[in-house]
Amino acid sequence: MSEAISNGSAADADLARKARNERLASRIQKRYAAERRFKLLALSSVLFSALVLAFLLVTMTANGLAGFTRAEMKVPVDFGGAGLTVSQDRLSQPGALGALENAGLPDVLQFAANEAYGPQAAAELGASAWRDLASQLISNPSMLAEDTVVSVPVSEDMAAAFRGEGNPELQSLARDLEAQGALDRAFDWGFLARADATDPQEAGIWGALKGSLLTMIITLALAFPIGVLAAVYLEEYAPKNKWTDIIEVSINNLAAVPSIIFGLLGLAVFLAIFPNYRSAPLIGGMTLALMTMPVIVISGRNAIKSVPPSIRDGALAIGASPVQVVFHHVLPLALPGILTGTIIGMARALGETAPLLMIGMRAFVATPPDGFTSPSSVLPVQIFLWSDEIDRGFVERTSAAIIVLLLFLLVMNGLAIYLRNRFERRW
Amino acid sequence: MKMNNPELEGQVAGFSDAGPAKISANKVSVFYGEKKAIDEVSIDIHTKYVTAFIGPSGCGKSTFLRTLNRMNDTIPSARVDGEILLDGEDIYRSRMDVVQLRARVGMVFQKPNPFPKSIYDNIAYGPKIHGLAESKSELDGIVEQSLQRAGLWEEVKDRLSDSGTALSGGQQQRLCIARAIAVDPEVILMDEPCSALDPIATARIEELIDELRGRYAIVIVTHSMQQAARVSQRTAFFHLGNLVEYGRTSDIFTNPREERTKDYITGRYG
Amino acid sequence: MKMNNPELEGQVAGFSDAGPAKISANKVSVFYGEKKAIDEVSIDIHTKYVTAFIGPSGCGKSTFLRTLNRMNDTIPSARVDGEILLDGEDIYRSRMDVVQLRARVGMVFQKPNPFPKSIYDNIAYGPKIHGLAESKSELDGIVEQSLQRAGLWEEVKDRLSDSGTALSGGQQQRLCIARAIAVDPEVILMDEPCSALDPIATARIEELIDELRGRYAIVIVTHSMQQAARVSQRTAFFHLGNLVEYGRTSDIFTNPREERTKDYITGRYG
Amino acid sequence: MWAFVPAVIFALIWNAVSPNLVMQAVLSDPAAAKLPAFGIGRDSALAEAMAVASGHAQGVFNPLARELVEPARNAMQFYSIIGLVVTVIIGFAAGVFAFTRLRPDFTARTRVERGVMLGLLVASLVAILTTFGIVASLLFETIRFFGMVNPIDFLFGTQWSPNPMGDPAFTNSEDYGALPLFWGTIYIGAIIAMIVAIPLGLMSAVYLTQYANPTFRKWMKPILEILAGVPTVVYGYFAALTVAPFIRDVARSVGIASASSESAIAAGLVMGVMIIPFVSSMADDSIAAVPSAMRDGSLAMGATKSETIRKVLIPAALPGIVAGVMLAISRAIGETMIVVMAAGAAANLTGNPFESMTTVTYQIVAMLTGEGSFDHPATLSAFALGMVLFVVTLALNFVALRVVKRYREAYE
Amino acid sequence: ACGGQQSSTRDQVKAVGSSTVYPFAKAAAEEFARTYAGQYKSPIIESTGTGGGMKLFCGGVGTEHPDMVNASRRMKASELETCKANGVNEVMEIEVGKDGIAVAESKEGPTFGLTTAQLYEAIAAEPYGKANTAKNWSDIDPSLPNEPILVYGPPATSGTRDALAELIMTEGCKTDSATAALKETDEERFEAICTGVRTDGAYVEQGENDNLIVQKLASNPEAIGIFGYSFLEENADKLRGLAINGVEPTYDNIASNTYPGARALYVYVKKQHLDAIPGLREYLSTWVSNWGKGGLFTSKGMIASTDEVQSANADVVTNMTLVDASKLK
Ligand SMILES: Nc1ncnc2c1ncn2[C@@H]1O[C@H](COP(=O)(O)OP(=O)(O)OP(=O)(O)O)[C@@H](O)[C@H]1O
Ligand SMILES: Nc1ncnc2c1ncn2[C@@H]1O[C@H](COP(=O)(O)OP(=O)(O)OP(=O)(O)O)[C@@H](O)[C@H]1O
Ligand SMILES: [Mg+2]
Ligand SMILES: [Mg+2]
Ligand SMILES: O=P([O-])([O-])[O-]
Repeated sequence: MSEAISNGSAADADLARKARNERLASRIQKRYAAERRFKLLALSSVLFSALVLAFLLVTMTANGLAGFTRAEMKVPVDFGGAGLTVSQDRLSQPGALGALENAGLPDVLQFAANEAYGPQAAAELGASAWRDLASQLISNPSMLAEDTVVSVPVSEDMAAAFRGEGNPELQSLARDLEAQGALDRAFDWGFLARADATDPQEAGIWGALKGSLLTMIITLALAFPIGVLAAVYLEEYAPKNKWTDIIEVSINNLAAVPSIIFGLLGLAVFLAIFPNYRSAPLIGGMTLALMTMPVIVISGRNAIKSVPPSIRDGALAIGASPVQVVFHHVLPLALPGILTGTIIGMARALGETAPLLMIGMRAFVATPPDGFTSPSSVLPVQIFLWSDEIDRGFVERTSAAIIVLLLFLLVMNGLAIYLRNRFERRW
Repeated sequence: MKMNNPELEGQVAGFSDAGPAKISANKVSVFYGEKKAIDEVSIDIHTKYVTAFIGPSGCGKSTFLRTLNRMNDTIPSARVDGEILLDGEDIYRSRMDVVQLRARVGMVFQKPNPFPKSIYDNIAYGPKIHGLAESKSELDGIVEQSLQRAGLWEEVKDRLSDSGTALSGGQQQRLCIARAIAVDPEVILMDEPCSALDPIATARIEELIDELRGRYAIVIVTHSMQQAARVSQRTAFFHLGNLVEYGRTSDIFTNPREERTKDYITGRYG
Repeated sequence: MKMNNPELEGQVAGFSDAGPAKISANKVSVFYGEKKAIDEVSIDIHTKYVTAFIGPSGCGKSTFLRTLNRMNDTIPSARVDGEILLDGEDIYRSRMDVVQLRARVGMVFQKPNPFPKSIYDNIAYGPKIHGLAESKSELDGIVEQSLQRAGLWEEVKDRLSDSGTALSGGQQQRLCIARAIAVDPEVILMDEPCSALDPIATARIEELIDELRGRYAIVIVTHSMQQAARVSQRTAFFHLGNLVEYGRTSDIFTNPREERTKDYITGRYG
Repeated sequence: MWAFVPAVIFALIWNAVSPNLVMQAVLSDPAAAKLPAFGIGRDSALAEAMAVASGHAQGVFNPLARELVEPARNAMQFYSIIGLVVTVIIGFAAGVFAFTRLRPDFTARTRVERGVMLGLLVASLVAILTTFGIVASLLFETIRFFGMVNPIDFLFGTQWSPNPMGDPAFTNSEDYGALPLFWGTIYIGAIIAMIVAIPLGLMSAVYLTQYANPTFRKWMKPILEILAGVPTVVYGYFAALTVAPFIRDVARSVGIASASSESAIAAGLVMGVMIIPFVSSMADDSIAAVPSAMRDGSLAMGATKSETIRKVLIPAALPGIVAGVMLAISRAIGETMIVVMAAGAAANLTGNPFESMTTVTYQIVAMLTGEGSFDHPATLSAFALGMVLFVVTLALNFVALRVVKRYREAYE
Repeated sequence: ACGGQQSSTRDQVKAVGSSTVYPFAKAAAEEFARTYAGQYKSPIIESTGTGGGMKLFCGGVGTEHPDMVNASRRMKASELETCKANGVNEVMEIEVGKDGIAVAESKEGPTFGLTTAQLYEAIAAEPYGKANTAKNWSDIDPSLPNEPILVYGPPATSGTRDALAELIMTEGCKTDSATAALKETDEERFEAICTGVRTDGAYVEQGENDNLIVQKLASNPEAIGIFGYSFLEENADKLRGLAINGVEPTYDNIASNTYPGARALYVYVKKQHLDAIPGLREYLSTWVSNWGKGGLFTSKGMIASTDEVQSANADVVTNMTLVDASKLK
């Protein structure tokens, strides 16, 4: 422990340092300017992405809101005086629709419209206007005794005319009716309850939505357990050898394989095994499950990896077996992470279009599917199909369908974010 | 173990004042892949004594400790040669189940690692998986007793359902000790149990170790010679994978036989 | 700093044999959020001396060291009270720029952290960003000189373009010291620079520190009292965020004034 | 959970198997002897009987079926009760089984554990099976295609104008030069999209990891991730209706007359935006994986933040970033709907981003949903294109994995 | 149960095939569903393209195979053979109407007419065997506007394109006698010259029913589009048909075959399924009862066939006549 002090060139060193400090000071402004520029650049990147997203959402919403409405005509109908031979009680029994039809409801409606606005307008009632009216009656049988004004959808030509497109004669008729307060756009709850149709006035999203839900259930039921189990295996037990390497490479690769190739797989394999289930959510779900599974495996592995080894050591040191360690400690702790990955994978599957085009889920299905094996479409494919429709009434419907899809995705993403924030742990 | 000192042999074989060895290691070598981390170490460990492993960083203290309850099995590259007898039975070669072994040889780690479960569940976990309690009330009894022995009962008895991770560092470490005690092991291994704790918590754990040694064989790894001097009755000094010297703590600290031990203790390296 | 001992005041203010303080801390407190990690510490640090900070784990040695070149700024929750003067200028309150400050007060970390670049680029990094070299040859000169001062030149001169991470631990740490020297700082702070190294590499660094103190004020944090005794001329003992005692190393180790210092040095805690 | 999963699996299997069992029961009924021996008449009669029996259909349409309704209904009930019972038993057994896992019994435990392990192994083999499935489903048709079209012409020819409606006998190998498709794919997915995604993604990651305060980061990161979650049809629609016309107008107004309203650049830009979060989250991870000692080391030298980022963090994170970019590229070249909706179908071998271009994925969809007959080389070319796509993604991934591995090792 | 293996309940008609016929098939399906509400389920119509549809259709007999295929061209002899090989040996062919190809432009654009030869010269890859160098319409004929050639047309994979090649391009191409003579000597070369479409950007492939086309034509007034007549009708307020060989693309001109671009649309049905699939017969009758002029299909843009063709095909449905293999190419 010497206290010796070296003297040597202390003065030189001080001089050199002074020079250095001056040099430093002279550059500092420039360096800080570069710093600010860089930071600004980085910030603008983030903001740019956020702006694009906002712009996308806003345009879609702006375009799509009209898609939730449809043109309807207000027709005064005196049911009491029309002599419909259906009792109010009959309406609460099955087959009421047929009874109303037999009783001449379509004609009553036609007649009432003719009376009110003339034959030309009456001809432009929607093809299923009377059905719409019938369901109003069924839900509210007391109407049968009243003289009231009902709202029913108009034909697609009329709807186009009302938008200011198509046939000029109809356009002027539409303007007349509008001036009388007989033609209006009304919120169309039925859009959320009906299935696909050729007439945009009649088209609804429920068929595709239900198809999507059924498909997602299959996807989840297959991809989640397989994905989680595979993740557990690879992360916790797999010995390091060629085989596990191959498994690992295939999983990572599958996560990046273009989705359309899964469509080709579904076409060649699943449809060969289950030819009866073309267009069915079962096949769609299986195809998407293969696509989603690697995503779940990868996120599952990350979640499992992030469980600190000290927890495993702790359990092992008490005498828990490796399987107990995983199922009692690791999996419960990794679950939020796994769920987040699953939701994100599912969200992607929900928006997937191309592979489903390959396995027949682009079929026109006029009734919502009633099970996993009945033909159906899914939301994104419906959007794609509608965007390709000739009838321009579908433009708004397409955007409305996009809103529905986006809402779904936002909810799913929100759930993932919630899970992540809620359960994010630091050990 | 390379015998640098012929006298050491007798010393390792047994202490005059102790009964038969609880754990007896014979020429144990540990390899990580190609690398030899422990070189033919032989040592006897006795019940009712605290044995401290000291030595500079990287000398193999932790490695050797973990071979004693086969926690090394979790490291794929690790390989153990030689024999380790627990009550005369070889824990590596015999048909002894590693799960049962670990129930008999408990372990406490450097960083307290309570499960992110309630305090109660932390303690009850071991008895549950080993089927040690027939009934809920029996389990309750085990939990209370373990916490009491670990000197934690008074502090946590009103909040057994709080998460174990919500405790302070020192409490967490005592919780981990209680967790190890709950399956009523015969040996407790501790790898630097206080190095993540503040001095007050450290003192509390040291006291606890002293209380516990009445029932268990305790092995503690520490990087602090002071701590070894305070808590242990036997000290083993490791260096570069060798067991350089093993003996009564008082002898090692006041009168080391080996030059290397002396240099280490007087701070010439480490 | 709470003055437990009135005599200490004079002692902290200056040593009879040293010039004006290079760094002078006055009643510095550091908070992490609500938690006070350093409690009103005042200390003077002089050029041409090695000052060692010792104390039990968690006592605030690293925290205090990092306040000296404002590396604490990188921790969002950290807050510093009091004043720290470098050559009489307050590094927190004055208009002194943090970039410049760090060029003047260099730092070496516990784990060697060379950049994943070539050895040459590791050293040249500082001079380049600060614009200290006009030409390539000047830069070459700085690199060579720094490596020479860090005693690494002979070992690496033929492979300057190899990656810095390809060196051994001890060489990496010397590389980091060379990197710090390259911008010709006035003070070098070292936070447990040897704790990740083996004894031989440690000895090499300790030698180097001794050589370097001719040009710089050096502050070294260490958890090893032996190391403090070997390399430093001044020792500061911290405990629970307080500076308990500061003085000549020889005095502190042979003749501590404070009971706590004595207890620590004789191994009663830590 | 442990009771639930096996039960559900059984229920699914049972649902697939039980109709056959019911069918056998029905066929063993005397009334079934009257059915035609085979053909769709028989099937439909049976099917109808089933439908009526299960309540799917009301009336009977085929007289033969009528007599079968009753036996079918009985059989169905019988088997559905069996199915239900077995499902419940399995669920229960699995629950018990799970419970016993807590027991300390040594042999039982090892047996259970071996079973669990096997289950886990099988689950991870699904990935390999899928890969096999993909290769198998592409390989045969690809081979058939190469029987008609010279692979060299396919891979290196510069003219893509197959005529799916033409006579397959007149197949001209030279019309199947896929180079323009490969070029379009690379130009849109790997060049234009990356020009957008790499800087924006990287800089976003830099901002979020290095500059943003925690709350901003907490909100912004998921918001960016939404960009990756928006379905590609929506992007396609957006690209086709909003971006493409805008770009064309801008290009025209600055005098690029050839600007078409389905341009490579419109598809590429939108695709780029879509994969920003892809790049940014990979970059985010790899920047965060750079040990903080690196950052501290640089800051302690007196480097400013941006100098630290540019000179130390990004170079150190580069392998991870590169791997992320590779994955992003493989995502981009596999993207279908945006191209289908916005990039047009013209197989142009041009560098002009304002012209329309087509990609491999577009052609796969077009050929497979088109009007050509199914054994026409044009239709088969879809499989060959799929094969190329698969091989390329595999290669990209392989490289990416290698890079990631190498750089993980560098720090560990 | 060898036949029973695959059998499951299918109580819905399943049709696949052409995207051109798809809207009419959908309309028929809806009409069917309305008429037989509560009795039969609505048919499933999938637009797979004619070729893809044929593949599925000819896959075999049984519930897992579709009952009908919609086609925007005639079935090929080779396809019928595949059908037969798979046990589909009773196929009925029904011509349901006609589709016109219309050439149109935005109402803002310059009005001009074209001949089939001019159109051919504008969009062929090698008009009459020589590379196509025409950049502007006036390069083809000075009387045409001096505007760049930009044609939005159907992609190679569509039936409309097939019709374009056959009805317009090949016609235009044959006006050159040397080229026409090639048909006999080197048919392959003839096909290549007459049906190859230029790929230098003047011809832009675009989905035929795509609404984007309208927007694109609106924003490129000098461009012209080629698509199904129904599309023109639907967008009559924005688009104007171009006269080909002096004939306007109107309903009557197409129906009477004076407009050059008209082709027949077909559906093919498995007779073997008629009894097995509930509703299939009725669905066919729905086609027959709606295909008249002023009927449902024409309101969606289909061109009704001539009365003789209609009655002949109505007979096919009632008599369940099978297709004559020798008439197919
Ligand atoms: N998992 C491992 N793989 C390879 N080598 C290892 C592993 N764990 C430890 N080692 C090496 O084995 C030797 C002994 O390590 P060990 O951790 O037992 O030392 P220690 O005495 O506990 O040190 P410390 O006081 O730092 O905890 C060291 O050289 C170490 O680098
Ligand atoms: N980033 C941080 N945030 C909050 N508290 C911190 C942070 N860093 C350190 N602390 C706390 O501040 C106190 C002093 O820590 P410091 O790291 O300075 O101790 P030390 O003396 O260097 O200990 P060691 O010898 O273990 O390195 C400790 O109680 C520690 O828990
Ligand atoms: Mg250790
Ligand atoms: Mg420290
Ligand atoms: O689907 P197509 O009408 O083009 O045959």
